[in-house]
Amino acid sequence: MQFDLDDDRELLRSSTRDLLEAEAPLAQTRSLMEDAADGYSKAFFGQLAELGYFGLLLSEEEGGAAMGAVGLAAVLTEMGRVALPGPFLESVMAAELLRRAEGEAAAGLLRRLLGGEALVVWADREGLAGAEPGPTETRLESGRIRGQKTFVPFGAQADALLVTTTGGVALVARPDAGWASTALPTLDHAQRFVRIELDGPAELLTLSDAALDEVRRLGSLGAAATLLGLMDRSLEITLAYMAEREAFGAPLASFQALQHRAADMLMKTETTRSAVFRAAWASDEGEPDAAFLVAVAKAWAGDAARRVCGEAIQMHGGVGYTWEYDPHVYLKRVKTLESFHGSTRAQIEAALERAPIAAE
Amino acid sequence: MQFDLDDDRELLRSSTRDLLEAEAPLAQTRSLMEDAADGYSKAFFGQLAELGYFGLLLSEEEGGAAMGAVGLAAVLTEMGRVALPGPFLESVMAAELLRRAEGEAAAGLLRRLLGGEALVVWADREGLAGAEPGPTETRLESGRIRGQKTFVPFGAQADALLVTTTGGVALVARPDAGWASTALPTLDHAQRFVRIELDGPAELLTLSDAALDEVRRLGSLGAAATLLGLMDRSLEITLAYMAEREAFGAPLASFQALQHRAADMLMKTETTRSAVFRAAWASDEGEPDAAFLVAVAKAWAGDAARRVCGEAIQMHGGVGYTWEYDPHVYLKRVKTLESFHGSTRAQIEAALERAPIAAE
Amino acid sequence: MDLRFTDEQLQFQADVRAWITSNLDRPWSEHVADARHTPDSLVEVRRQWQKKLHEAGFLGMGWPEEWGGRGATEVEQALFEAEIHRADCPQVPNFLGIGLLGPALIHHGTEDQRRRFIPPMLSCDEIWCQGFSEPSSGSDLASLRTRAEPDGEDFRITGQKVWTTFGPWANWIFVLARTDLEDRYGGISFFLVPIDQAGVEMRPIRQITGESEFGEVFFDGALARREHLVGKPGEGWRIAMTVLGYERGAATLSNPAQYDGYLHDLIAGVRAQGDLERADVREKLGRLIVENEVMRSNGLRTLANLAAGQAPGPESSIEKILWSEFAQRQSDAALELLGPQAQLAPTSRDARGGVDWAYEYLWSRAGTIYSGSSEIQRNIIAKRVLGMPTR
Amino acid sequence: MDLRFTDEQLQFQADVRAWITSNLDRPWSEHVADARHTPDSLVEVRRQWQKKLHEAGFLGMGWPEEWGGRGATEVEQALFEAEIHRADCPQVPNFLGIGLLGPALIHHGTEDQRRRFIPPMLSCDEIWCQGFSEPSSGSDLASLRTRAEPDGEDFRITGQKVWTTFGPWANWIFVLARTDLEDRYGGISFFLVPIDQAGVEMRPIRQITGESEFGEVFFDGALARREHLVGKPGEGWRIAMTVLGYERGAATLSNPAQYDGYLHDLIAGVRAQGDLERADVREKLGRLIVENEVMRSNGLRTLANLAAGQAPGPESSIEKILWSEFAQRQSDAALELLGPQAQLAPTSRDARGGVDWAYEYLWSRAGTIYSGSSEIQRNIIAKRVLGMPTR
Repeated sequence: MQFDLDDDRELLRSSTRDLLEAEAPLAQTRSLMEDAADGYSKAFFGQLAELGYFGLLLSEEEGGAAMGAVGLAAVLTEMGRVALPGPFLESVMAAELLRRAEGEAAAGLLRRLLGGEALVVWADREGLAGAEPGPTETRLESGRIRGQKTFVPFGAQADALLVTTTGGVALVARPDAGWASTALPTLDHAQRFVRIELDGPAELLTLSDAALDEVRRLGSLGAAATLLGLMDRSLEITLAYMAEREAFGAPLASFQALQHRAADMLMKTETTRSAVFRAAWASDEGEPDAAFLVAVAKAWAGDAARRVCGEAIQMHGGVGYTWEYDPHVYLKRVKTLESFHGSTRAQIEAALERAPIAAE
Repeated sequence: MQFDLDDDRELLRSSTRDLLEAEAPLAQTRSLMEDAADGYSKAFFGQLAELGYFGLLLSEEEGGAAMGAVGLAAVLTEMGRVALPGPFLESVMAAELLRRAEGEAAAGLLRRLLGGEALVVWADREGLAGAEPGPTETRLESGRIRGQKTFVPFGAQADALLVTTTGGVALVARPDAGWASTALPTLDHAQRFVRIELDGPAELLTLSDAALDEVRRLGSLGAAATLLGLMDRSLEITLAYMAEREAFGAPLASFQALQHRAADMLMKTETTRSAVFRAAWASDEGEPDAAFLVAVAKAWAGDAARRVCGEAIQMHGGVGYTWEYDPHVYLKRVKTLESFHGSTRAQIEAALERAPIAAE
Repeated sequence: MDLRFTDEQLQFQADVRAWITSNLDRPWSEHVADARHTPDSLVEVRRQWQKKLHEAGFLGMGWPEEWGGRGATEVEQALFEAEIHRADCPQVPNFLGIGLLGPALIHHGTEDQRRRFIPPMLSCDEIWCQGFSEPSSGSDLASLRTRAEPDGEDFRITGQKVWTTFGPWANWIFVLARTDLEDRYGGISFFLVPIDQAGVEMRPIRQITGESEFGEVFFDGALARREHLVGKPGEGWRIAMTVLGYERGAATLSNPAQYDGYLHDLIAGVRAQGDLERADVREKLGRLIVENEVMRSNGLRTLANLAAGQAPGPESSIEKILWSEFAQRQSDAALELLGPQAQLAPTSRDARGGVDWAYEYLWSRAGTIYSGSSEIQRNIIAKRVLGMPTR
Repeated sequence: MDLRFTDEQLQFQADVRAWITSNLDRPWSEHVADARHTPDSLVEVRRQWQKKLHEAGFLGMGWPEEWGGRGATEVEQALFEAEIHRADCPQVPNFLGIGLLGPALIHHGTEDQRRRFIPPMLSCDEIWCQGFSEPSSGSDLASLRTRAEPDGEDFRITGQKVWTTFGPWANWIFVLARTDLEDRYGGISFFLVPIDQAGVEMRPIRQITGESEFGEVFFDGALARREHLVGKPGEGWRIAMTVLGYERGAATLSNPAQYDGYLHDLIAGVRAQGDLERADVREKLGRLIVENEVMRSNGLRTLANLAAGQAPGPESSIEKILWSEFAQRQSDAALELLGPQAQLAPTSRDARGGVDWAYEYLWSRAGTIYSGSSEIQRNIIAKRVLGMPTR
């Protein structure tokens, strides 16, 4: 048995950390949050494409790196540590959908996605009100798609959309088809969600419901891994601040009440690491309880990250409430990831439904 | 405005404390829990009757002390502080039912109850499984009552039962009618609950559903006040222990992590005091939100007391886990009171239903 | 026990409510959702609202009549604040001036100081900010380092203050500064300092909400005139601590009143999306309702004790923790139950309207930090209420 | 990463499971619910169960073959413990002897000590209890005061120990006692002491569950023979701390396995009473399932690190807090969801059967106190894992 990453994935992880520190540190995340029209760096995403990051999950025959869910989780944890903005997980999910679809349209788009030439995202959700997505009402009839999708990540920037319709997933691509998008600005300024009105040509892809569920589950796992990275780094900066900052003539780190809460932050972070990587490993191995373990990991990570990143602000005191210090960047991303890729409440329900011990 | 008790009720409270310290201290509670067949001291309850405690709520014309719900709450808080075992609240509730019923049977029984000659309890609940009571199925037909009641407090010791049936509340009294009872021993050894099989003569009382609800609400308020007393005293003994016990060369009370948790215990206790006495006052004044405030008080008191009395054990460390030390006596009573007189979950639901702001 | 308001008090409450109905053109949340507003124009809304309140005689109600007061009792102040919070009124810019500096001047200032400063403070012709906290003395306020050195009759102030609410719009700042470097408490003095002078630099601090309602202030030999010293040199700490304890009655009912409105909005939203019959949702809503009502009960107890002329009991020392931690749980629950739409900026076309829960979520992070963090509050409870020893 | 058990390990697991099926006549909970049992007869059930386990070679599996071992790996030990817990087997009386004293003798004892003590410990012909804690040294174990004074070649022990699990049935006790009153850590020695002698008095301590499984021991010049000193004088603290760290792999999977059974019982109960479709109930059950599974993931990580020959990481230092605090939440939820029937004593005619939740509720209060309270565990995490300073 071995919990640590194997050499290939450890190299992937450490080189990802180096890459992010050099090219996309948190300082850049912060300036992108505020200034960039797109909310992320297309140049850096081009670099990611060149380095093969969008094909992490593809087999070597498909031109991928075959790093599996464990490799993806390692990469997303690192990306969470710098709160990397942009549609990375979304691109990986789109690649996974396209790879499962037949036909040249999908294959061609996949090639462009992998090469960084096209941004493709999945417009899966409908409905605005409420914690859970509404029912799918978008229809594809006679080659024309009509409907409204909500909270489409980076949908304004996308070159093509994969759209869940009542009849399956349809491909909608520019320049043949455009779409009207309206910004849906959530707490996390770096997430550029939009509402999209669809009324134009589209093509149905051959994708089974099982395939969609697999890719949704990958999204849940990816979100959980990102949450892990967010809390991992939040804990680090909090510990550093507590070691340095003094009150009543002693470092914050020496106050027992704060020590015990820091211990709780560590517990939340490390248990999340255990849960996320076990779920990733089980997914790669096709273990029968993989879906259960992913639900467990996402449910746990959402609650844990909210607590840890909330405590990070509190432990920083007044400066934790300023834009200048970093803790808020993490908490805001957490609030987004808690809601999407299966809300915490929905994942708890999924865990109960899938738990072996809950079977009648 | 005045939050403190008025002179009459303050005298009632302080004389109750004196009486309990002299005649029914916690040491006696403990020996009754273990040794007494009835689980309580009939002699002390005789003393309570003599002093007029069962008539606290009755008007002076009815031979009562007219101390109202505020007076009752003050008395029950004191009784909670010594975890007094026995059917005190039950007797007050029975008196309130009988006083609302017409006819000589009820009046005669009320006189005997007030005089300490008869123990009367309300057998309201049916069903064993589940957090909430089951539907009432006990029937009174042609003067004969048939059915099964559960968790009847001190039902084996009672001289008469007030039994909720499908047709209203019936009076079942020894010696004309007996009943078979089976012990239902809960966590709290001092609570003598029984299951009762009824098959014998009974008499219907004239009691409206509203009257039953009023008396049930009185039970909820009384339980909340008792919970307040339990946590009030648990906090006191914990603070005393923390002041005296040393670890690593310093009193426990000087450790910041424990100080913060003691502060939380204080917050739970004092907010419960605020909630209970406001609800009692509103009940006495016939305020329109009295039912809402009672639900709030019982819901809050149950959660708060469980936390405070649980922390009391933890703060005591190893000795907190021994029978010899007192914290467990309080926690066990809390667990009973949490479940009965409207479970915490049921009271939360009632609070939502009755909240003025939740109206459509 | 008697928690009933008198007929006069209820009449006063009705009068306030009626006055608000006639005078509040637009609830604050609608202003915030109006994309045409700028930060400055929002402050102007607040300033105009303060002027209206002042003209109606609702500011400094407990002060002597000479200074705008009307001999209002603690109960009336509490009822007034509750109505203001219930109705979603704008916050007045000079809330700290009126809450802290006003009492300081009335009890410890000179007649000249009162005449000069109180009228424009009430009318909002001058905006005041507070200079207590410093970058390296957050929770440990008495460790402040800003110095006031004699310069002839006057003083020159050097140092840095942070968290000056409304600082970017303020004309004056009341400052705690050291006139004695050695004496921890007895070396602190209380000054009134004009901001528009060389030697004072005000920089806005951007908050996690994106706003810049706070500022940090750099003093570099800023002039504080001798006649603008409140009390004697070295009395600053005592004055500050005294006024921090004033008017605690006023806030006893305001938080539950405000949260009533929030919870009403939350329940309406949950109902509208068809989730109000879900048992898990009902439990969460019910718990929030229970907790808010318990806070109101606790506030009524504090108020009743104050009204009865008694020293506030343990219930009053826990209020800050109660409301600030509740506010976090409440907005957390709202974001969960209402879903991502509740995160949308209120100026967004698809925003759900009503309470801006995303803003409340972020703003609630400040509540457990400012005015004595939850950690400091628990230290205080442990030491002052429970009498626990320091190690 | 590789969290898969090998085919051999899975075979071992299957063998253990089959062996339990053939050998466990009755689950422990049924014994407990049987009113004919006395405390003594329940201990006898445990003793017989230990004998069976010993005969099958399941005790001391990781020890050298000479002492009953079979070179079992950490993984096999963990799988064994998980199966034992899953199947609701009785706990063996000598679990502390085997867990702590056995390794101490093997690593620090003499050949004679091993020969004399290990076989009857494994066969349960002698029951051992542990004498570490003292009334005034709970969390601060090194402050222990029990003295061992030289008496010729031997020692005389005077002092008091508490929380000696199975003490009322024990024949021997392993004791930490001071041979040097000054040296806090280096003055502690490790003795093996027979209980049946003048100078040793064992009194049962009644627990909040009503049982008396613990004892307190009074030593008044009790004889400890020189040949029953483990290691050298002054090595006791080091030996105790070393063996406390052994076999941490064995427990990595046992708690989640046990709680699987508990949660299965809880869900079945909720289903039977018709509440399984209530959304509030589902959320509570789902949260427990999630948390227990996270604990298993964390245990697997610890186990994998141990199996890979690595030092346990931060995940291992948090396990005690995780399971002990989970156990409290779990039994609290069960008492809430199942209602008062779940409080009934298992011997009651109307008891619901299955897990005795009232007992678990009370017993779970001990879990956060013994073997290093949650407070001590958090101190340790803060200091050793996070490197935070002492004030």
